[in-house]
Amino acid sequence: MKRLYPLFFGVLVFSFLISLGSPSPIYASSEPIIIGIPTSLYTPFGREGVKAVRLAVEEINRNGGVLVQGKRRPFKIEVSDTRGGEPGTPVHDALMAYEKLITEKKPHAIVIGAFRSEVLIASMDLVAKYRIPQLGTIAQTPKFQAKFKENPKKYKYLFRVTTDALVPATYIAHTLDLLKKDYGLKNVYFIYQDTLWAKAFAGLMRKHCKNTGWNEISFDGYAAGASDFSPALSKAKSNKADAIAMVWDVPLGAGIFVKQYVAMKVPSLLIGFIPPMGSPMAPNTVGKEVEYSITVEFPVGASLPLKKLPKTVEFLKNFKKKYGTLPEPPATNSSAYDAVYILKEAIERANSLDPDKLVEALEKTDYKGVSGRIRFNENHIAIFGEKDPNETGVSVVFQWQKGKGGKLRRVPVYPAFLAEGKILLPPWMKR
Amino acid sequence: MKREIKKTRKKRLDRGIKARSDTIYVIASLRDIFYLIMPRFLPVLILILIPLFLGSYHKKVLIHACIYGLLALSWDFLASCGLFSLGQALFFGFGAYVSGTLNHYFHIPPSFTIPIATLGGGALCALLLAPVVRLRGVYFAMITLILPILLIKMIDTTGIFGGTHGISSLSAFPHEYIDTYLAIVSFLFILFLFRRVLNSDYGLVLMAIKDDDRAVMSGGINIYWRKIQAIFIAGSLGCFAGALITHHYQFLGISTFALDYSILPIAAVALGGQGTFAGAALGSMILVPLSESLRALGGLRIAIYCLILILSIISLPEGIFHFLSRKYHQFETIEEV
Amino acid sequence: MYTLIYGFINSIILALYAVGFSLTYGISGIANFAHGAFYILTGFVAWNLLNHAGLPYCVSAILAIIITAAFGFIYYWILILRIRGIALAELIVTFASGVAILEFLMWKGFYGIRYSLPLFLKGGVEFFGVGIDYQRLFVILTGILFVIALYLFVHHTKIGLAFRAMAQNERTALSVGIEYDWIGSLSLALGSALAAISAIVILPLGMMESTIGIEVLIYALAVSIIGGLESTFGMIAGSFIIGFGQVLAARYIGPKWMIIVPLSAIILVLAIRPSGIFGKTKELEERV
Amino acid sequence: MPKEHTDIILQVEKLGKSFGGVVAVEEVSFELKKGEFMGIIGPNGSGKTTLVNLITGFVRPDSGKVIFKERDITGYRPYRIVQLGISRTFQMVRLFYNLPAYKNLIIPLCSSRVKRFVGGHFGERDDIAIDILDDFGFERDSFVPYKMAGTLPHGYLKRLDLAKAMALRPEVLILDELFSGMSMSEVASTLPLIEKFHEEGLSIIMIEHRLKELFSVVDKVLVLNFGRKIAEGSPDEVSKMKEVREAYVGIDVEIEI
Repeated sequence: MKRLYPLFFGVLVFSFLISLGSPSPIYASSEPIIIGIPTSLYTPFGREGVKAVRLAVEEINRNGGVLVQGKRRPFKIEVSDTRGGEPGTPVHDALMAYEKLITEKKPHAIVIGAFRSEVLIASMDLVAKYRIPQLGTIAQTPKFQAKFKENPKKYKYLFRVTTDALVPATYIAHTLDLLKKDYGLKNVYFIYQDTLWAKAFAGLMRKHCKNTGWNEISFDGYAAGASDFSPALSKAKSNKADAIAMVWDVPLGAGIFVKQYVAMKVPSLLIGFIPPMGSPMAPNTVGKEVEYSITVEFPVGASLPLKKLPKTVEFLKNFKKKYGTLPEPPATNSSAYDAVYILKEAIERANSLDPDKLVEALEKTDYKGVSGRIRFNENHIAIFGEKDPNETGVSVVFQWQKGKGGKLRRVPVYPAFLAEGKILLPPWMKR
Repeated sequence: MKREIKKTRKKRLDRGIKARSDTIYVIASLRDIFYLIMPRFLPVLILILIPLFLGSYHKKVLIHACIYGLLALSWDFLASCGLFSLGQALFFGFGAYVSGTLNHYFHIPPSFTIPIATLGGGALCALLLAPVVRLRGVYFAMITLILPILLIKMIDTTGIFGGTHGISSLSAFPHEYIDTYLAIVSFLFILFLFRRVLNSDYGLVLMAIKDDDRAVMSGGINIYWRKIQAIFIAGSLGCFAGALITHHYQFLGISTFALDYSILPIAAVALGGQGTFAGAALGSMILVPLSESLRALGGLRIAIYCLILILSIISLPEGIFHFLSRKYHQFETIEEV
Repeated sequence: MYTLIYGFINSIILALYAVGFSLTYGISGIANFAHGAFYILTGFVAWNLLNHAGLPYCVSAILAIIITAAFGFIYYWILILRIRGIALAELIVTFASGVAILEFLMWKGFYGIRYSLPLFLKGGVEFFGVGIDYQRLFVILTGILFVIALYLFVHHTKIGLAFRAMAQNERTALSVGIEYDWIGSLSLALGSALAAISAIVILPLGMMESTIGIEVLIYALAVSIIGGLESTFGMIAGSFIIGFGQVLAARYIGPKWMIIVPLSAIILVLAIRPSGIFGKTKELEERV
Repeated sequence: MPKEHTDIILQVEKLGKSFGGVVAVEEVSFELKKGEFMGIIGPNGSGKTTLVNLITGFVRPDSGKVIFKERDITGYRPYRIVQLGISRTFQMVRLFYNLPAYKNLIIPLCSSRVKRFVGGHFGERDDIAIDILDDFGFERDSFVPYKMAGTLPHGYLKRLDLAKAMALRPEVLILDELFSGMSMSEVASTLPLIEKFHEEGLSIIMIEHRLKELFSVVDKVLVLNFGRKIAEGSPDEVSKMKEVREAYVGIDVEIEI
């Protein structure tokens, strides 16, 4: 036992040292412009997002930083982990992390923000209280708008650079139209992760399909933590679903689903928002069966370089150069990347760091970034559409197809102005 | 010729003042009074005064310290009658949900929801765990560990009580200081109350149950009933903490059942020392600010509590409090043998 | 038919979760709350061996199992030994170390699509129109083998008998010269080995993530609570109750209600028979 | 008819218990009249202690009945039985060694049974405890009652255990080898106490190896061997029985009393 005393006190001392190690709050706000990133580093969203922000900040600093009141000031990043990975971790803890970051690091602005919707909702009051502009890029819950509408003056500091769930849903819906038109598929089975945004996503697809004469087999919500999809898959199989439209962002469940889908040899086309299918390394993790599966990526530039949007190619090239790998979906890192530039421009336009001035400038944002042209609507949400990347932010739908030499690659198929190929129907579905 | 080997050993003696002040019930001098009062009075004074000098963030830290302190106390109370729980989060969550839902669906003000949550929640816990008291410690631990996690999953999947998103914008306390002082005062009150109970006959019986249940039974005492009472008391304490935090953050979510609320109190008790409630209190007062200052480590924090927990159990089983009180009451001399 | 097959698979998986835990407890009375952590740790080790050390799959899998077993063994000698017999301390130390491992993995970012073990064998077969992949067949096979092997081991090998003696009555076992710590550490090693094997068989079905550790632990506990600790048969029964219950619930009430099954089952069992359906009441009740 | 029933206080019918196939107690039945002093003797492992455990509820019987004052108390939990008025001492004393001697009595004094006799409000119990201990040779003015139980000699511990049992004001007192490990003088000082209780009308069951002391006080003796009752009767007739002697020393010799 005695031998352990030094070890024990060692740990205590060590931890105290770390606590001392964290820089003192007062002087932090002098020279550089602080960007606070309170998010869950545990998830790809957070991890990849932070990487993207780093990239942007380095570029900006390399080019002389931000011009404000005649001075060129660099950006500085302060990350703090809210560990909001899974529902198990306390929201209070996340809020404490938020508040500690705000009060001690004194950031001029926050990017990326919370991962879990409830943390976002709970943190809105906090952000409003401390009057710090926040450019969120992850959490997407309809409740955000709802709460924002309650009191726009109070919550004016909150912006969201990325799209809400409904836009990509329309993308999928229209892709389904193509399938119907070109190949005459008619039975669709909906399965979604039982969270608000995913439900809204799926609901929109469902509505669209009703109107366009698809024949709905079923509309099932699964718990985000579900670990067995055999019920759904067998249902789809027995009812001869042509397409399985799925919305799921938690890698765990999605991965299990995909693997089971492959294993049970379900003769239906997978379509929807399914990160494991969208990921660049899908052929390794899932297997060659990813071929023909169709996934939407929002916003563009998350992980798929698009020839028709050079910016995405460039961004992902730099990203790969810096970090060795492409970003790992599900992530909205192009938005995070844009967010920094939007912030820069806003600061320069406002020519001050005063929150209220900054907010006014942000509201006037009109920026052509990786994810398209970003402007905010009256709810401070970036406007996304599917017409023209020079008008709004855009997303992309792509399909895994065999390229030359039998190598699987992701081919953009929708919308037309991004498409590099046509949707192919798997041979085992031809009739 | 044989060699002389000098052996030494540590010898501990009570300080004269200690001996005086606990055997003779006449306080001899002002010094004695201070000797007796200070260890109790000083922390109280500090805790009462400190919020006046703190910013809102550090005030929150203090509140958390008190909340975890309350949980640690309730854990220690259970442990003192041989019930080892791994799920203070169960109590915490019950309290949070009772008060939160009452407030949200029936618009009852906090001044009522908190007492209701305290008693009702406690009763609920007692009812739920009553069957387990007949089983050995590990069973109780298993059940208390598993229930909160299952409840998280249930609310998460079925979406009752606001589901994953929880319920936000509950009614708050009228003034910022109220919840701070509510936390602090209740924490101190419970601390001294429990220490008092421990010395009373009731406490004696509880401790005896932990030592040797058969002997207690042969003393004609219904140990199961006593244990259920203990669960009720500890449970309502945990529920109180939960209700308090819910109204403090005006937010209710499944995370109130989170594992943190189970592990931290235990860590606090292990650090401070089990059996004397002061240990639990001290532990939480050390551990929570420490953990806040460890945020730089991000997710690794919890891992570090666990490390502290394990090491303190193995290397310092008696806990810091015993250690300090020994230093306070006794002096050591090295004597030859 | 579907329900039958998948209920069966589901139950076997649960049984695999629980077997290591209940075995360790049955032998040495150590409730190893780090069980789930060991389980997922195996996955982590295997993945690293596979993708970073670049070993072939089977090698890394076997290595991972061995490493985990060794870990369990050492874990006993380093930690448990010091607090053996103090119920409270055992409880807290195992639990805390489990959480520590999980949080550490989480901190290492053990989450996401990257982390998944390949299937042993792609594809699957059809049983009465219900598709089952080979992996799940493997799972079933392992589960059945475990039960048989354990039975033989415990009843027909010297050390197995020693284990049983230990489980029956520690004092007597000591007096006939069975080393207490030796058996304890072996039991822990065996428990973690079982956890590891289950992990290697089950994890390829999906992605890996550190929170699975807790998932495994609670299911192991739920099974033992419902079936009754210390009785292998009870454990199996418990896992079948939950397993089929979940599949039925998913099928007829709706997928989101699966989780209600273990919860309500536990509460029911507590109300009716606290020591579990097949629990040996005499041993578990307060020694009246 | 009813008259006889009323003066039978404890009745044991065909009580049986076996541990994993080993029969510990088999079909033992006896009756204890009010104010009667019964002794139970038998060689080691003849199931005496098990019988006590069965009666006091510490072990659940497989078969048979225990009837206390015309009330079937079979399978009651120990504390219920104690509360009804059967209290016992242990062969291996069960005390709280890290408490002062008198604090050990607080626990029985907290029992709901005692509340009926003495109020025992807060603080009062200490005085009551010390009063009781005074009768058991822990002089109130000496340090003895305040010493840690762990530091007391064995004889005192046995008496403390007895005091614990008596603090409950029982109607039936069961003494499980009270004298084992006591010195002659200690026995000599304790025996009168028990006789006093007996004269006060307390019915007592006493398990003992020291036949001499036992036979000198009891009204009737029950002899167990291999869990079976082999004899019952007054001391002198029992001591003459053949099988009893065989049971004790294996051969037929005179047990001198």
